Amino acid sequence: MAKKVEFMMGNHAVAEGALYAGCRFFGGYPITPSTEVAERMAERLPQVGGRFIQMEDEIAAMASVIGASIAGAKSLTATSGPGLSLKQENIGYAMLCEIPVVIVDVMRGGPSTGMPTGPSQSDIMCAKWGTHGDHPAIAVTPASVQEQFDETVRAFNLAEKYRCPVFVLTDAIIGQMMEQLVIPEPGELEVIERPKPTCKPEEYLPFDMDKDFVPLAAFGSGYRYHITGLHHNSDGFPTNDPVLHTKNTIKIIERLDKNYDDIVKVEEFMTDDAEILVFAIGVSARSAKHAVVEARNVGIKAGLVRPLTIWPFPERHLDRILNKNKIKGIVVPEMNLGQMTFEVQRVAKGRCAVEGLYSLMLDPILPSEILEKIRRFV
Amino acid sequence: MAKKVEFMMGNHAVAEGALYAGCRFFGGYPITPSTEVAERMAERLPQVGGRFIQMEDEIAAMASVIGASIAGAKSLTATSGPGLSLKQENIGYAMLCEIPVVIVDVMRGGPSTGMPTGPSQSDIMCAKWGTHGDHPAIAVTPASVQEQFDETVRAFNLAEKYRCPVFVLTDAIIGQMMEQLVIPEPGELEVIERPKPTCKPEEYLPFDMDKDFVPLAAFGSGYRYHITGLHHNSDGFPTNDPVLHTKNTIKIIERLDKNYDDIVKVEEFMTDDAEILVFAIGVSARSAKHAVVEARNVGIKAGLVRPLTIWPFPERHLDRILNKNKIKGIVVPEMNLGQMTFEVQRVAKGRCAVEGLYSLMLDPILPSEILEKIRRFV
Amino acid sequence: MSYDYAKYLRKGKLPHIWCAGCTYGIILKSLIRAIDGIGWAKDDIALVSGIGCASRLPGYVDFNTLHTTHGRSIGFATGVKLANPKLNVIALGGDGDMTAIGGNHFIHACRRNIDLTIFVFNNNIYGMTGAQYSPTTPKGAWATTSPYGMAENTFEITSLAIGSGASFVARTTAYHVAHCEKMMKEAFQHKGTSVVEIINACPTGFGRKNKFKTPASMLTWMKDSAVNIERAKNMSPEELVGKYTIGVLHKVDKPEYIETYDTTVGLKK
Amino acid sequence: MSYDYAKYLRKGKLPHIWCAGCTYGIILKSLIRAIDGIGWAKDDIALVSGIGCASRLPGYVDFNTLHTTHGRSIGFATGVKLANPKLNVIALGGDGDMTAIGGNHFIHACRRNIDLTIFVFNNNIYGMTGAQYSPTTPKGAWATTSPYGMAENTFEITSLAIGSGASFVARTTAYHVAHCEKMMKEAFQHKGTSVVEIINACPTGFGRKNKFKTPASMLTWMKDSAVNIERAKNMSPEELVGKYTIGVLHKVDKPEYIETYDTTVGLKK
Amino acid sequence: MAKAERIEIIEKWCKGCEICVEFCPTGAIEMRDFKVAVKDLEKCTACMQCELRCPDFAIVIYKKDKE
Amino acid sequence: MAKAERIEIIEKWCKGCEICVEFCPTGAIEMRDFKVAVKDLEKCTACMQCELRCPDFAIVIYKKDKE
Amino acid sequence: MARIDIRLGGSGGQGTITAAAIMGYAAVYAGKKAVQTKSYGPEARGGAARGEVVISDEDINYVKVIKSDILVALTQESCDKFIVDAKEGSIVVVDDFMVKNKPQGNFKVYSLPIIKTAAEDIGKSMVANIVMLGVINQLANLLDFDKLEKGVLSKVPKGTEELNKKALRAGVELAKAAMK
Amino acid sequence: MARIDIRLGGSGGQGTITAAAIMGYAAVYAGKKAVQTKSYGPEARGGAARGEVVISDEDINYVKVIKSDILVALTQESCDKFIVDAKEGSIVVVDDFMVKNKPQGNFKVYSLPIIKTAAEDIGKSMVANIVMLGVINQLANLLDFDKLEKGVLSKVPKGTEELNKKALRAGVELAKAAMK
Ligand SMILES: Cc1ncc(C[n+]2csc(CCOP(=O)(O)OP(=O)(O)O)c2C)c(N)n1
Ligand SMILES: Cc1ncc(C[n+]2csc(CCOP(=O)(O)OP(=O)(O)O)c2C)c(N)n1
Ligand code: SF4
Ligand code: SF4
Ligand code: SF4
Ligand code: SF4
Repeated sequence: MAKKVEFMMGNHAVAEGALYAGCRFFGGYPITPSTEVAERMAERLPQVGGRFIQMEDEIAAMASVIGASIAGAKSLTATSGPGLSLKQENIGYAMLCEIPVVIVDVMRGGPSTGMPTGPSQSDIMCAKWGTHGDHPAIAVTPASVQEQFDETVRAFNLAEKYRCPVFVLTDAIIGQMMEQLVIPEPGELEVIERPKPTCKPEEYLPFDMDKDFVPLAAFGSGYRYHITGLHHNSDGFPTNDPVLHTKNTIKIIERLDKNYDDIVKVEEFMTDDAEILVFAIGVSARSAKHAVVEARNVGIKAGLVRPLTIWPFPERHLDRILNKNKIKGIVVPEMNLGQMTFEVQRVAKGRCAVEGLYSLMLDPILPSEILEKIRRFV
Repeated sequence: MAKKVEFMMGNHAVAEGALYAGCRFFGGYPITPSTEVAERMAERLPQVGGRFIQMEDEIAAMASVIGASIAGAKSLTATSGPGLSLKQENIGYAMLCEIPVVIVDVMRGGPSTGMPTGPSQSDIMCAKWGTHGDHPAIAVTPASVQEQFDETVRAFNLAEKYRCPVFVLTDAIIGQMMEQLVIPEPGELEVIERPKPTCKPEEYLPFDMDKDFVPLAAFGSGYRYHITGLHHNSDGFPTNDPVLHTKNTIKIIERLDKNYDDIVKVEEFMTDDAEILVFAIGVSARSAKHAVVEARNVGIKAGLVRPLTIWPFPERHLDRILNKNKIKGIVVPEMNLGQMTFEVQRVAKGRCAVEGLYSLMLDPILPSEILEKIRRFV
Repeated sequence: MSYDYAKYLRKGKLPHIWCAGCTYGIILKSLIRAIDGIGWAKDDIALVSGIGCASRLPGYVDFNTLHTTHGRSIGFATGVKLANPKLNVIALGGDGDMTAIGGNHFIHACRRNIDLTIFVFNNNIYGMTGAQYSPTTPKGAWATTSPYGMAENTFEITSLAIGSGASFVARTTAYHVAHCEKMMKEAFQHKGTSVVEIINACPTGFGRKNKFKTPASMLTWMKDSAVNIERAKNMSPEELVGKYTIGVLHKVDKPEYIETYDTTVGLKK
Repeated sequence: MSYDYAKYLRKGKLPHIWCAGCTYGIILKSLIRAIDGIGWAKDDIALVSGIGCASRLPGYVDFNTLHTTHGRSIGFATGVKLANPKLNVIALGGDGDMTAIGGNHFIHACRRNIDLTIFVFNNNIYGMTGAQYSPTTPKGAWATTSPYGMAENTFEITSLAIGSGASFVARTTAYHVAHCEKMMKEAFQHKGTSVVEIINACPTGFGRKNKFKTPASMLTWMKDSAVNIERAKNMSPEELVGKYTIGVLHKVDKPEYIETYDTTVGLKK
Repeated sequence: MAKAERIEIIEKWCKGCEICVEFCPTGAIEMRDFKVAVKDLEKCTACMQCELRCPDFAIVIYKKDKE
Repeated sequence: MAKAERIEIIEKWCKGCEICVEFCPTGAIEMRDFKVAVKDLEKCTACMQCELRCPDFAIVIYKKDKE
Repeated sequence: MARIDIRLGGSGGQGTITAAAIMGYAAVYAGKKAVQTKSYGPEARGGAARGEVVISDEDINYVKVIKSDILVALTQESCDKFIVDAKEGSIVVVDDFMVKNKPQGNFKVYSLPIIKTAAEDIGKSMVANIVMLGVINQLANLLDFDKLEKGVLSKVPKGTEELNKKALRAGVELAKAAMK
Repeated sequence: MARIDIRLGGSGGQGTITAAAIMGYAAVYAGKKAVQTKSYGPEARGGAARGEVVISDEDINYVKVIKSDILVALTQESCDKFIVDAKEGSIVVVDDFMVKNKPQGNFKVYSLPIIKTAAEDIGKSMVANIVMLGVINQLANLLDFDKLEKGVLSKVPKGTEELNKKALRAGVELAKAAMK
């Protein structure tokens, strides 16, 4: 059966992906260039029995999606830089309290109000380190309108599977451009439903530190328990015991590490025999692919490493390639002044040169600029 | 002349240091374990002709200190993890708009409300990357009550010199412990007064991209100009020209890099012939010094690298030592689950092993634990 | 025994963390009696709080309880309610939590008139962080951040609620235990956002340094300065100096948010 | 020429960024005339705004101007004023900026009664981000985030200000250019926090999709629905349906914050 | 004659705030070693003032069955 | 008889919102090529409605000196 | 069909972004790949705005216009700014009223009364962007006319179908006349 | 004087933290180095709380107690928790009323009526922490008594000087009696 091809805006595709994944609540606050996600959800949610609310600010928006998730609804919020900064305290809450939610950050030019209508990739580190304290973070990084849909579905799945907030880290170009999108049939993409606890209510330990995963009971489902943003014990009540809080914090962070292979998705393009790598995400990765193809055309053995998960950082993938191939250098094009590059340098451990290619221009980095950097490694 | 030795709480020493540096405004919101800074300022500011205000939340607190600084007052705010997260949006504003302010973050156990009365060092990355977008960041890291005073003075000086927010990154132990403090005489420590523009008002370019430094005119001083958190031109008005905003953003970030030697202060203890390094800040550095002394006592050539500036990261210092000495390994004890360690790894570029020693316990890392890690490198 | 609280208390959680003489424990008891009186099933109640001494309350009672971030309880509560409107959602917190850092969420809940019950525990101070002034600390009073006396004007919490559009606004005190229970029950019964300001005593943070020698003297002060709204109507302004009214201060019919939303978007015909 | 604005306009900044028919330009002119009328020196004025179309205003006038973050203008303005009380500090922004994200700072300024002038440009919508509903979007109205019609109840901005303790509260419209100038001047003269709600038209975001064919028709609507507070006193409730009052709605004497602070802490004897 | 059969004091919960003692109209209870204690059961009128206002669930009055 | 000596239109600032034209009580101005233009100076009574309400500083009425 | 880079420059409110979207939609509808992108300023109306669309039979990696195969400029500003990126031999269309300084170079310039046609012949200046689509489709022979028309009709507001149909055809006619 | 690690454990409100601060102050006043630290829970009153002070003639690197030279426990909980870190041969003081299970081990245990002395002999249970200071100063011969007394007097609330003087001396006497 031929599928219907739509021509859709990236932000709308995120909304459709969320609905496909079973999202039934959106709490947000408008901000360019993410607003179309909210607008689409405002229209679409009631059609599937869900609710939309525009809260008074981003802090309340973030609070509302956590609350809705606790009450059983898969929940989405969307924002951009300034809103991301404001949401950070409550994002940390969701991380510590293991509440699944999906947060779309459509990156624009920062810092501060910066360049509201200009794209960037400058929130990469903020997504990982923006909230205080040690915490787990997952971020997926789509590069096309189709991936806006697919990766949003994956983001919801990861959120449920690992009981944590998941970022969809995209940018003003991918978010606002239009491109073909094939909406999968129901059942075609995996959708992970939130498991329900099966134990007796009085035995329910919502934060059992000795288990990798405990289903999150919805408020009102007969499992009465306590949630707190203080460090807590397996039963959810505050504890001052540093041994317990160390154990719990390590658990929720290492859980991601342990499941690296399930979480971290990377497209490797022509890396098999590559001597020069380009490491890029999102719209920069599209330029990079263009550049790699051109490099190959002129006989340069270039390859592209394109993470679809940037947090946890795809270090094992990189490591493997660096151990296998004799890599002369890695080019890291990013629309910021150097963020992923630092991580690549850390992982490279001196095994090869690592060169950032930074840009704050409002258009994507040009393939020719990347090609030139590739050439320098030849 | 024998100086009077006081026995003072670390948080109070910060307040006294601020007053010594000429701080005349404090805007804050109480939060454990930073509140004593506010309390001391509430009492002391009026005595020196300054004003204190407790704002309705941390966002307003941060806004108020930026506003006060723009109106000519050296300004201080103090907070801890959750407040730091909330302040981030406005911190980014101060960074982009080049407004000098000093922000004390007394680190406690995170994420979220976490462990309010427990110390930690888990906001190191958040101080650097907490606000969205690319931006400059300076953070000083005192390790004694005396340094709480001295480094706060230095923080104000750096803020004025480089027209940017400066963090005093301390922790619940250093902030709340009492120790001897010698308050320097007026004039004994350098205090940088805010320079005033000397040009004609109509020639004043408050954000001149072609100059390394432009004095910040106080509102009301006859220089009428515009400040915006949008990317702006040299005259302060918004621009959409990516070439200009790239230039300006690079300028304010690279300014710190260019002045690395002036900004980055590091204590090197017994590093001359060291084969094993310990890299630590704050209270962990005190444990580390203890451990290094003990290591030397048993004939191990250990040395301590203790940054008093953690941002910009002291990479040139590390680099120099790694190039000079044959280092077997670096131990990085930190009261978190790994933050500085990543940076040390990045800088090490595979030249030696780097081992984090992480702890979320509420007491400082024990010298014996550090010593054991040192031993493993022997 | 006038009432057995055990049914609603979580096992093994007492003694609670509140100071000797802190009146939050008294309110907790009024709350339990009010909930019992209204007959809601424990599974159907969500109790949401922010951060502060008051906000520790949910930990002690056997409902769906959510202790969130400072000032944000209402935001979380709004999400809980929208995702499952069948839950009876109560948001509570101290005067600081609700009206300082949480002020924005407070006024917007009042505006929306979403079906939440909001309890503001007003003890005129930030208790948990050790006695800094709050938006309700009386002029001239001592606090650690007003060592020369409170210089800021204060909120009239109930006026704030009314001004922002709340449809049910009441005031009561920790002293008036039966009245408090009654106000809570009426608030529960009200469809829409209901706000109850409950005057409380923080002997540790406020009383000690503001001339209240004992916790009991603070309760006596409540007894002496509270005037029932009905009685107040017949009192002259002079008689009312230094007093405050208790009772239902404001009650109007106003469309409830979720109902309006559901009808508007076609979820409900 | 009825008035020459050039003295106060920054050179070379026109045309401004506002849409054709956006009434913010009309307000800008009233503002200039009001400031000129009051005679403040340009150096002594600080104009602080948040983010939004309204908040772009400071860029056009030759004062000390500060365009801050969304919703936070009052926080910045408070710092400016405390550091230099001699400055005449004006904070302005849209209804979203001031009463949605900025609601908390708005009510706390009103409570403190710090000597600031606050102008809320109410156009019933988020203009800059492209027509999402705001806390003042009328029930049932279309916005991109209320495609089925606005379901939330709305703020009465002036009630909110009064409820939170503001000592001067007025309302005017973009249509009533002389009245607007007058309200602004009275606000400037008031010692303490003064709030002026200014009804504005956003033809692009609000008008177009809510049955206002032209910008002029929105001004006409203001003309038709605004009733002077003095006249309203003699009108019946029925006559007032669909109308709103303009004029000084509330004015009381209340201690100004900085004066009280300075006296309390001994900065001023 | 006493109306209360028994005054139960849960010592480990009592924080010694003295509220009960201050509000007891008859002096039936008193402070002892920083905790409340029964002074004279006979005096207790079972008015419940203490129980109602104890913030710590620490004092319970058992009324005599109606005679 | 005309009260206005001149109606100045700053074309590069006029955005063509038509407010002035709608509020002009006499029809002295009109829209032309999406901008305002003087239709009949004679009709202008210098009531200033257009100047006062133009959001764009784009129309200025110069009154005749008092005769 | 190899990659074709189309850039439509104008000011906010002229509908260049919508036009790019419609063209992309029609292309996808015609079985091709397409990416539409936009650039705009902070102004809701006015200010520079441009719509871009890249059409190809193959995967499109770089999403923006690199060098334009077709450039339409409805304002002088956008003409001046983007002309440097017009490919050699490419098509450049300018509005004859708005763009007084005609660009010079190694490309084919068509100065056409696009806005005037919309305003006067169709009676609605709003549909200038649709006229423009008719023009470029005809000049560059991009898509089957029926497919384009269908695309236009399914994307314009209800009730304006006839108007837009007329506009599209008017564009085609303009182009035909110019190509003579 | 080499490093001496003193740990004062109790519950919130008992003044162990203040006592540690006073001891540190007195030590510095006596020309030594000192670091006082504290640990406390979320409770304003009650809950575990401990004050610690390290005194030395040399620089103090590690700021907390590693192994205690002196441990005072005013509650059973703190006694049980901290006794494992008491050095061999060190001094352990417990309140005889609060600590019913006396610790056993390679250290010298003094079970003294600290709280009772404060409450009954001095008449204010609040000054138990000062009694405690008198006790340990005497037991361990830490500071010149006059210096300690001066330290105490300059740090206690105005008007309570006499009371605190008495408490300090009472502590000294308690210790003297116990050392006999
Ligand atoms: C974001 C943030 N800021 C500050 C704090 C510190 N804090 C905790 S509770 C509190 C105020 C407590 O006062 P109130 O809300 O009146 O409640 P009470 O403790 O008096 O019951 C503060 C400022 C925090 N936890 N989080
Ligand atoms: C923290 C943050 N959130 C959201 C935005 C996006 N934003 C900019 S202006 C605005 C609202 C504009 O509406 P209003 O304040 O009513 O002013 P108007 O544009 O109508 O004049 C919003 C939501 C932002 N810039 N920053
Ligand atoms: S500090 Fe005050 S509010 Fe908090 S528990 Fe103690 S008495 Fe109650
Ligand atoms: S969008 Fe609305 S508020 Fe903004 S400039 Fe245009 S008309 Fe004015
Ligand atoms: S019930 Fe009444 S009389 Fe009896 S002890 Fe309690 S307060 Fe006293
Ligand atoms: S009121 Fe309760 S806690 Fe207080 S003394 Fe009486 S029994 Fe004890």
